Formats: sequence, C-alpha cells, structure tokens
Amino acid sequence: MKKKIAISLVLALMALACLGGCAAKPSEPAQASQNQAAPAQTVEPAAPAETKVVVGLASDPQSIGPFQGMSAGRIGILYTVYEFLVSTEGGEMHGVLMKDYEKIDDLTYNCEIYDIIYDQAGNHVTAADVEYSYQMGMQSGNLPKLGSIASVSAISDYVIQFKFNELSIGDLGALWMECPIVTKAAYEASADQMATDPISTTAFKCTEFVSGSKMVFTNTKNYWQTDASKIRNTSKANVDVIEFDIITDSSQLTNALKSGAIHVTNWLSDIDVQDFNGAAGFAVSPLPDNTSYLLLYNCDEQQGVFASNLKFRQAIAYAIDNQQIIDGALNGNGNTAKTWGNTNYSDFLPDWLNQDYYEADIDKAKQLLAESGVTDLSLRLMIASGDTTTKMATIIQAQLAQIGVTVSISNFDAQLYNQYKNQPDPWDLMIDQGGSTSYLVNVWKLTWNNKAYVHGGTQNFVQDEKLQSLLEEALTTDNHNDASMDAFHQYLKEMCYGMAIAQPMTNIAHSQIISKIVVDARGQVTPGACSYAF
Amino acid sequence: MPKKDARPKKDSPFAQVARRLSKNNVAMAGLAIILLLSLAAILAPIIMPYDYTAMDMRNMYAKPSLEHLFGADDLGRDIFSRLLYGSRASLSMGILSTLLSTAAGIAIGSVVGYYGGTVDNVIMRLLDIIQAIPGMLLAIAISAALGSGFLNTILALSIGGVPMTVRLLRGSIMSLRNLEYIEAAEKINCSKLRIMLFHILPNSLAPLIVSVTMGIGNTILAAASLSYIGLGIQPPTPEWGAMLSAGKAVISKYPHLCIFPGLCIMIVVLAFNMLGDGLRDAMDPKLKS
Amino acid sequence: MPHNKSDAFLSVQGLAVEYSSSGEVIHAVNGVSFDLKKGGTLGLVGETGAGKTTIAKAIIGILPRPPANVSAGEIFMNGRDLLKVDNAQMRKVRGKEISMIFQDPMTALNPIMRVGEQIAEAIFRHEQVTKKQAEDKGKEMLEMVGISTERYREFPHQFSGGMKQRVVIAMALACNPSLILADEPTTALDVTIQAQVLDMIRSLKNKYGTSMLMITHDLGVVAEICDDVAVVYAGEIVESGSKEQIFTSPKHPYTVGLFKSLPDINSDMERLNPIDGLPPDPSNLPAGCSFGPRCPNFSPKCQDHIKLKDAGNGHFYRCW
Amino acid sequence: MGLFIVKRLLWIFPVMLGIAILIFTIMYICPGDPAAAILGIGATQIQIDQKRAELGLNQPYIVQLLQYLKQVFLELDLGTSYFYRTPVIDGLMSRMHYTLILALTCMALQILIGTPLGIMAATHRNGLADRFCMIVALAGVSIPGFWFALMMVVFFSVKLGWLPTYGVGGIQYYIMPCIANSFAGIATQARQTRSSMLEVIHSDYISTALAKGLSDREILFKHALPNALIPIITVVGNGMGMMLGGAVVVENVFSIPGIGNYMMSAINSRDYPIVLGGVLVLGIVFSLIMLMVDIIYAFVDPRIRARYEGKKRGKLESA
Repeated sequence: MKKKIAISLVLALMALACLGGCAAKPSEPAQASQNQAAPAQTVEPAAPAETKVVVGLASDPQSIGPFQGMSAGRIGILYTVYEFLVSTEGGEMHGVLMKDYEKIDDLTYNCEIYDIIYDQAGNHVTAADVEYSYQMGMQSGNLPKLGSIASVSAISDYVIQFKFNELSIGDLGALWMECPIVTKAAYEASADQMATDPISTTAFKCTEFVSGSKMVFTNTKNYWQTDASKIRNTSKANVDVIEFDIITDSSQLTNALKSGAIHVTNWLSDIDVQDFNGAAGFAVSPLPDNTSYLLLYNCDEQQGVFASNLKFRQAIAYAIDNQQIIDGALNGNGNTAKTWGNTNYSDFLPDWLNQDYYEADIDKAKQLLAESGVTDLSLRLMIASGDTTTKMATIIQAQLAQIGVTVSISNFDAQLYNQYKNQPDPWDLMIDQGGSTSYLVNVWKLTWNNKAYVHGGTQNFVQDEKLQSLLEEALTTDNHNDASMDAFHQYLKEMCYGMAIAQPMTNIAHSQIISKIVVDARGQVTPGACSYAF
Repeated sequence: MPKKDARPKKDSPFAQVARRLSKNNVAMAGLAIILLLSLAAILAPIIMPYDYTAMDMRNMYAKPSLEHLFGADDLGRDIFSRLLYGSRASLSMGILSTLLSTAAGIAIGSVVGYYGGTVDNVIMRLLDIIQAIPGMLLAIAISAALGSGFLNTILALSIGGVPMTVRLLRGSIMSLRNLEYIEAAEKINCSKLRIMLFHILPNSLAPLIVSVTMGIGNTILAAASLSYIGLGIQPPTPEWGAMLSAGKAVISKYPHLCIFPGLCIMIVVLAFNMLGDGLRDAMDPKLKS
Repeated sequence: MPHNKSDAFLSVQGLAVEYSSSGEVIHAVNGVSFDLKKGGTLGLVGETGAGKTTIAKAIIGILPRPPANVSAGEIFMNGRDLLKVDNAQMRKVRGKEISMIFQDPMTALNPIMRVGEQIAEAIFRHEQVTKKQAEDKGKEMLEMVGISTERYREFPHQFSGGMKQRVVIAMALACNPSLILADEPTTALDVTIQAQVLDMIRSLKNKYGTSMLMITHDLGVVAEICDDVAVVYAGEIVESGSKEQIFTSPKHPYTVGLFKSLPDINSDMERLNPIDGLPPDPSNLPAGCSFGPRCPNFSPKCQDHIKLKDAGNGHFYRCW
Repeated sequence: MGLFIVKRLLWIFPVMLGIAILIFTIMYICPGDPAAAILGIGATQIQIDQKRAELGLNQPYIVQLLQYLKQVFLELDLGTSYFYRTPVIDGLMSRMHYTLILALTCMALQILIGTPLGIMAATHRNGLADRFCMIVALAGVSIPGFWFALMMVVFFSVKLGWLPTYGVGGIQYYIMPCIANSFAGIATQARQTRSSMLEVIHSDYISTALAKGLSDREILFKHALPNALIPIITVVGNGMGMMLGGAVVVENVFSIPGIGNYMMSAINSRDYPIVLGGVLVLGIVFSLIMLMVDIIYAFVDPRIRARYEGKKRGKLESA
C-alpha cells in the first residue's frame, strides 16, 4: 500500500516540476533582465562606462580565420571580424576598403583602395596585401566564388587589377565582398592562421576567444576611416564591446535573452519571438528575409521520375498549398512565393504579384496527375534536418496524400544533404533554401545554371537549352532588364522544373538597449551598426 | 489422503517466482501499466479519437481541452492520438533493442565470463574499443552501411548497450564460476553450454533484469536523437522520443508538446522499473528472507 | 511446566518467531521450550528448515527485524531475560557471553578482511585491551585451533574449508563465552575434517567449561558430543530428553523415523528408509500435529492440539 | 600486481590500434564528404574534387589508413583539423578541462550523494528513507536530461536570476550543469548501492559480525560497505568513462565547449581528424579508467588481487 502512495508521490512531484518549470510566462522577462545577477552580462552603471552588446549565435563559427568556408556560425560574425573591398546594401555595391573602381573591359576591372588603411597591428594596407589576401583565399579553396577570378595583381601601391573568367550581373560586388582583406605581415605573423586571434582592419579587435563558447571584440577607437560619411553599415562602431556567445540550444537562446544574458540574436524560433512582443524591456523588429524555400523535382533523364513529365510536375505544384505551409511550418511568418526566389530583390517585377503562381487547386492536380500517366505514386522527399523543414515536409506529405501520392521523407544532416543534392538517385523531390546578396537573378543562377554542375544539368539535372539561354540573357550585365527577367520567370513557371513554396519573414527579438536593428546583406544582425540606447 | 506430500503448494521455480511476484503490489502495478500500454498500442487504430496524421492549422499548439485531450501539436495534430499510435513504435523499439543488446551481451558475457583468460582479455579489450566510439558516430555508420529503417534503427540502438551488459554479466559470472556447484557440475561432465545456461545464467539474472528495465526507457529517449540523422522513425509516423524533441523547441511557450510524451516515457520507464524490481526480488529469495 | 528455570543456565520458554512478508506470515518457531545445564551440551536435531537456526539467532538476538519477529516467549540466561535486554546491552552479551559458530565457513567469514583481524575484532570489542594486545590474543586463538600464527594476515580465500571453520571457532571462543551456539558446525566439511573439528570443539568446550547448544541434523554428531537432545519439527519440539533416552527409546514417530533413516552398518540393508514426504509449509501449517500428514500412525485425533507428554526422567514427547 | 598493471598498460597499444582502424574505417564508409563540408554551399564539383585531392581523400582506403596510422603511431601526431587549421591535440586539450571539471564534479556528486542515499535506503529497507531514495532514483532515470536542465534554467536563471543561463566561467556556471548531469548518475548509484548493500547485509559474514557484538556502525563500515563497493566500482567506472566521452546533452544545453560538443560538431561537419583524434584520446583515458577500476577492485577484494597475481593462490588453497 505504502508503495502505491510512493508511486503517486513520484508522479505528483514530476507534474509539479513540470508546472513549476513552465510557469515562467511571457510577462516575466522584463523583471528578470533587471534582476540578472550573472557577472558576465552586467552593464556598468557609471556614465562614461563602456557600452557592450551581447549577441547570441546558434552555431559555433569554429575558426574565425579569414580564409574559411562559410558556415551558419561564421555569417553572424563576419563583418565584425573582417572588412572587404566592398559591401552591398539593398543590392547596391558600396566601397569599404575600395575608394573607386574602373572598368577596363568586360572582364577586367581596376580597384583602387584608400591609402589610409591600417590594420589593428598598425600595418599599412596596400594593393599588395589585397593581392595577397585574394591569392590566399583562392589557394585555400574554401571560398568557391573566387573560382571565377582569372588573376589578381597589384598594379600600383593602391590599385589592384582583377581579371575574371566570366562576369554576370551582381558578380563584381559578390566577388569583392567574398574575400576578407588582411595584411601579409599580420597573417604571416599569426601562429594559427588567425584562427583565434585575427588582425584585420575593422574597428573591433578580438580580445577574448574561448573556443566553442564566446568571442569578445573591443572597439579600438582607432579606426582608419575618419570620414563618417564614408563608413558603411558593415564597418560602423556604435558600441564599445561586442560579445558573441555561442548557444546551440534554441530554448536556451530564448532563456538567455529573457534573463538579459544576451541582447539580440538572429536565431530565435518564431514561436519564442512572440513571447517578447510587448514585453517590457524588449522589442521585436520585423526584417525582410532574402531567402525562399524551394521545391525541386528530380528531372534526371535516367533516374528522375519527373523528367519529361510536365503534367506530373504541375500536378504536384497544384496539390501543394503554400499558405498552409506558411501557417504550419513558419507559424504564419512568411509570404506566399510568386517566383523562384524572394520578392524583396530590386529586380523582382511587381507585376508578378498579381499573376498566378501555382495556387493550390486539388481538382486540377488530380486531373493533371491522371493525365500524366504516372503509375508509381510513391515519392521520396529529401530534406536537411531541421524543425522547419521537417514540418514543411510533413505538410507536403499530407497534401500530396490528398491526390493519392505517397511521400516518404528522407531526412539527412546538412552535410549528407548537400552531398546527396548532387546525386540523382537518393531523391525525387527536395526542399532547398536559397537567397542571394544582390539580385534575384543570382538566386536563379544558384539552381538553374548548368555550368555549376559537373553533370551538365541544373541542380535538379534538367537539360534544357532554352532555360540556359534565357538565364544567360538575364545574367548578362547589359541585358539584365525587365524583359529578360520576365522571360525566364515565365518560362520556368511554364516548365515547372521547380517551384518556390514560401518566403520566410524574420522577426528579431532584442533588448531595448538596441533601439534600431541593422542587418547586413545576408540578413544577419550587424552589432556595430545598430543604434543603442544604453 | 494426500499423505505423501505435505506441501502441495511447492511448485516449479517459474511458478514460484510468479506466485511471489503476484503478491508484490508494486510489481503488479508495473505489469498492469505495461499490459495496458501494450493493449493501447495494439488497439491504437481503433481507439484513437483522431487520425494521427490529420493536420488542423486552426488548432496549432491548442492547449489540452475536451476536444483534444492532450492538446494539439505544432501542426494541429491531436497529441493524444499521436501518443497512442506512437506507443507502437516506441514500445517495440525500446523493448526489442534492449532485448537484442541484452541477448548479445549475454552471449558474449557468458563466453567471456566462463572461459576467462585470453578469451576474456581479447574480448574485453574489443569492447573497450566499441565503448570508446561515440554512439552517434556508430549510429551514423550503421545507417550508412545498412540504410535506414525500423530494424536498422533497432540494431543501431542495441550495439551501444552490449558492452555494459557484458561487463555486468562478466562480473557476476566471475564470482560464481569458482563456487562448488559449478565445480560439481564440471566434475559430472556437464557440457560448458549446459553449465552456462542452467547453472550460471539463472544466478546472474538479478543485475541483468535491473539493467534491462532501465535500458528500455533510455532506448526510447535515444531513438529521438536518431531520427535527427534520418535513422529513426520518419514522419508522419509518430514516435515518443521524436515528439519530445520536436516539442523541445517550444518548451517554454507550449509545454504540453513536451510534457505528455515526456510523461509517457517516464511512465514506461517507471513501470518497467517497478516490474523489474519486483522480478528481482521474486527471483532472489536471499533478498526476501 | 516441567522446566525449572532456576537450575538451568539457559532456559528458553515458549519461544515463537514469525517471519512476515507481503502479507504472508511464516511461523518458523512455535512455542519452543528447553533448558540447558551449565557446562552441558544440548543437541537441537531436525531437518533443514525446521527452525533450529532461527532459535539460535533468537537467543543471540540477531534475527533480522523485519521480517522476523519474536511473537512470544522468554529466553533466560543466568536468570536474565535476554529478550528484555536493550540493544546496547545485548551487544555486550553477543560475542562476549554468547557466541555463535555458523553453518557454512565458506560464507561466514568476511572475504575481504584478514582472518586475524576478524578474530581480533571481537576481542578488541569486548576486552579492555589495546589493538596490539587484541592481535596477540588473536594469534593465540589461531594457534589454539591449530593454525600457524604466520597466517594471521591472510584472507579467507587462502584457507581451506576446514581451516576456515577453525577460524570461525577461534572467533567464537575468543572472549571465553559461557554459551556457544554451534549451528551445524561440521555440515559443510568433509568427513575427516568433521571429526577433527568436532574433537576440537569438544576439547575446547571442556577446557573452558562452556555450555553449548549444538544444532545439527546429524545424529552421529549428537551421539558424539551432546548430553541432552531436543528434536525439532516444523518449529516445535516434538521430543526431548537425555541422549540415552532419545537414542534407546524414541517415542515420537518422527524421532523413530529419523533413526530408521540412518544407514545401519550392522544390517545388510539394500536401501535406507527415508521419511516420506516433505516438511510442511511453515506459512500453512496443518492443524494439530504438524507431522500428521507424514506420520505412519496418523489418525483423526492427530488433528487436535497435542500436549507434551512426560515419559519420566525428563523425557518428553508430543504424541498420543 | 605490478606485472598485471604492466600487462594491461601494454594492452592499451593494440586497443588504440584497433580503435584507430575501426574509427577510420567507419569514417571512411560514413557518407558525407569533408571537402564538401569545408567548402559549404555553392561549391562546384570541380572545386570539391580539388579539395579532396588536397586533403588526400582521393587515395585508396588502404593508403589513407596506413598514412594515418603511420602519422599517429609513429610520428605521434593526431593531425590538423580540417576546419580550425590547428593541431587536433591543441583543440582537444583546450576543451578537455571543461569536460574534466564537469565529469569529476559529477562523479563526486554521484558518489557523495548516491552512495549514502543507497546505504540509507538499504539499512532502512521499506522505511521512509528507502521510499525517498527510490523516488529520487526513479525520477533520475526517467526524467529526460535536457528537460530537467531547461526547467532548472527557466526557474533559477530566468525567474530568479540566481545563476547564469549558459556559458563557462566561475563556479556559478557549473552548478546547474553539474546537477543536471549527475542526476541520473546519483540515481543509478543509489539504486546500485542499495541493491548491493541489501545483498551483502543478508550474507552470512554480516551475521557473524553481528554475533560478535559489533555495533551497527562497525558492521556497516567495516564489513558491509567494503563488500558492497565491488559492484559499485563498476558503475562508477563506467559512468566516469561515459562522462569523459562528453555529456553531450548538458554541454549542448549550457553551451559548455567540452569534448562532447566538440566531437559532435566535428562529426556533423565531417572533421575526421578531430573525430579520430578525439576518440583515440578518449580511448586512452577510458582504458586507463578501466584499468584503475580493476586496480581498485584488487585493492578492495583480495580474491581478485590473488587472481591478478596468478600463481600464489593454488598453492595456498591446497595447503
């Protein structure tokens, strides 16, 4: 008998623990942030005290050396750690280290840098250092975009000549924003290729690096550019200390923000952002996102079930209800897609907003499916592991079940997913996510440019000369106009080789010490450029 | 007149264990919970109030109510129905993989414990090797080598548990091996297999049972992390561990997504532990005296 | 009652012990009474599970409680009821005034403690001595039971069974107790060793004038060492008397059965005559005579309660 | 004894060789291309192939394996991380201390809390203390670790603001991780101690000790506990091994840059040198702990000591 009581006690205790733990509801964060006792996060009250902002990162950038491959952890810290020749804002290229540039011919450009640039160790930055950085970047093989550079050479103290193998619209900005610039002297002096203690030209010097845990950057107050009008967002320094804390658990990011341990993060889940809406001491800033969720059909001639079966592709497209995906997988934080990419780019045609883009129509889908003559109605939908993608896949699975298509979900970790993307056998359908830092056409280029793939097709193995010529047309700097954009958009929509299923919206919850959030071209918070109200 | 046998209740050892067990209220409660859950798993398609895949976007994250007993999940699916149906995958995975790893552990542990010497040394060092490999890596390798699927998931989950079982068994066999009755059995030319099966194993059962009952819950939890690398049960088929880890993302705002699968796992672990403790007591008259 | 506690060194009166577990009550000892004279040896004889060990443990006060419980009775030693002595006082009695030799020397010694220390521990506990003196006394005890003092620092696994039992005996005698409870001290040993150990017990007992309760199922041991005998069946004494009385004229059918089941080297019997059946389940004792179901002379009146009968000269039995 | 230790130490080499070969093979057959992982999204196949050549990944399996074994066992070099570009050994060592602090503290908590709980439960069998211990023990094994950890954070750090939410630093940073990480261990320890104490308490030599008139205290600490310790040591050793392998869940929740986190991210990014090096280092540590467990066994139990020493036993047994 006693044992029974004991057992019920256990259950009661557990239930209590649940309730107790979960009792922290949205109204709390305000007080909590004031009560916060953890020493690392306190902001000194004294008037001229140094100002500090703590940014939460969801993944570890690992090495912060200049010539590393891009990763989810790295994009968050990039502009605090390094400067580039240029930066893009709203799709427009602006000089950072670059003072001006000159087009010699279609594939040759001369880039002139300022003559007053010094790195944090006091080394003067010259054209030779830019050349060195680009050479190192190309050698490392970690910066794939640099593959389209034929040569880089310093032709005078402050002028560097770039020769390109090919150059399409937006590429110049992208290439000049791809490789961080460091001085040869500083790089060679570093024992670990700047992996933990980089010397760059930004206003922030790394003062503490705890591998896998945090990075602290302190304003040197000695930034080389003194003309404030020429300082781009990516180089601003509105705060004395920027600390990046690595918090890999998403619930912990929310807790950290609530407790005041961090002030802002890009990586909060949509659901948790709602907690901060209207909470005292916090604000939520909606920000446009430049990415889209994309659905690709495997059109490989041998193994792709969608190859030369337009009706099957369209049947799937009509069966999928974008709004349901936005409601379900993005918690309503998103818009329906209107083209292969996001509506926020400058070369997006507003007309498309009023046109149909495979609006859900079950009857039409069923009809097209019947006409397609497909007998094997089971498909494999490949996704990269993640809460959002899993939910999307589950919704699509249910939607396709309505027209009689059975979907099994193949869930792979990011590495495997990236590998299997390029193989025709592991998948029939795939959810991808893509965006660009400049133009919509560059989003198209990522998937549809057959030159990027050894198999000679597009990302999903489509072999279509017309698609390629239309893409090339739109990509050429001279022909990048409404007409060429519309031509590709309409053709892709007509052929339905893939379709965009949603474009997410990012809401950034942050402490009110940040009065205005500024993000870079990749949608990442740029802590130096934010406005503060300490 | 039943003169010859004054103790009519003296029956087979198995029946004795069963009789002692049946007198243990806690163990019987555990057994009842397990049977109830198994029944629920079998009858899930009939008794679940909603289709476990039915999404309802208006009801996303709905709190528990009469309509949705345990609330609805991130896609508006009925959590109660999903838990009911999920008990199939979770229970079978938990039980099967624990049994598999225990069986393998017993086989290896018996050989090791009984032969000792070089065999023991070599096999134990091999186990050191396996134990040094992170479980996740092992699971990825298995999924790569064999592909995903229910059976492979079970296999991936079992391998990590083998060394523990072997060590446990080896210890108790070592202490039994030198006892007189084993020597006696050897003297009368009992085969080694027979000695192992009929003399040593039954006497090493107590610690094994404890580890089995604890293992089942752990396995259900571990299964959740496997679905992340694409090895476990894939959606839309529900599974408790995956439900728990999916709910983790919204734990502070919608705790019911986490609490109910968590409670289910706890109850299973608890039930198996209650039964396991009872079984151990019932099989070990020494503890009873 | 035939017993007179004044002249007995140890007098057990109406002792009853129960074990209870999960609602089940096992009556292990049911109203046992016997006396032991100073310097005398009483043999408690009976089958395994008859409650002999429980009686001994009750006397020395080491029954595991729970599940065991002394539900009735008194145990007088030198006129003092041991059941009324508090735990702290009783601890001074155990090992000092009463000590116990356990059945299985293999398991009676702590496997991870040096044998010498196990002996010295008891001495140190009860005598006003230093550690060193306790050790010397321990060595002396080892020598007394015929083990070289060099082996003082060895561990039980380094000893053979017979030697372990000698250690156990040395331990029991270490503080010159006035009562030894010997629980089947020779059962676990092989025959040649049995004789040695018995000899040693007897000579040591005679040397120190110790009283002894010898628990055994072996009538040979009884014949060799005991003065008086009490036959225990299902937690009851079914017959008691002097060794001669019991051996020459057993009254109770069970006692008779016991003797019949002995191999007789004088007759050319083909096989032994075991008692049919098994002892009763102590949680479910038959009404009346508990030997009834196995008794060759069973009659319906055996199902009533049977009082102890006096056969004269201190010979008692529980039968019609 | 000395010979035994030397023998076991010598065994570590073949074990390490085995681990190296096994892990290398696993990594080799594991899908996922480190070259592609380093280059990230947008790399072309040609670039990936170049990277593979640079890392030596395009060579046949046996060449790669022998190359690696030579590097590790002859040159005693664990190699350089694909990502960090720093020696693997440096990366491991810079993170080892977080894991060590966590593991040792948890071990201490497990032993210092779990053992007395178990003893109390066993000596007060079916009493109040027993119930309490078993409730703690059952809760410990059945509450999911991450959930318990998050609930603590919500309460102690978000609501009360007493403890830091995450990260590494002073003692206050380790309080919640250690509690979260040792909860299950304490529970297991308590259960194991209780069951092994119960077994010991009912053994004959405890009756012998009782009959000698020893006090409960003496019996508990001189006779029962040392014997009960033997199976407990296995639990502690296994637990220690597992904790050194990294308390992945706790390290993840509390953002502690320990070995577990490090290896997990290395597995995810296919940073093979780190995975290989990490497993090897852990393998050595694990082997040493297992050896230590065996030595402690021998220290506690003379029978086992005799077995290690080999010859002596038979002679004395026959004496």
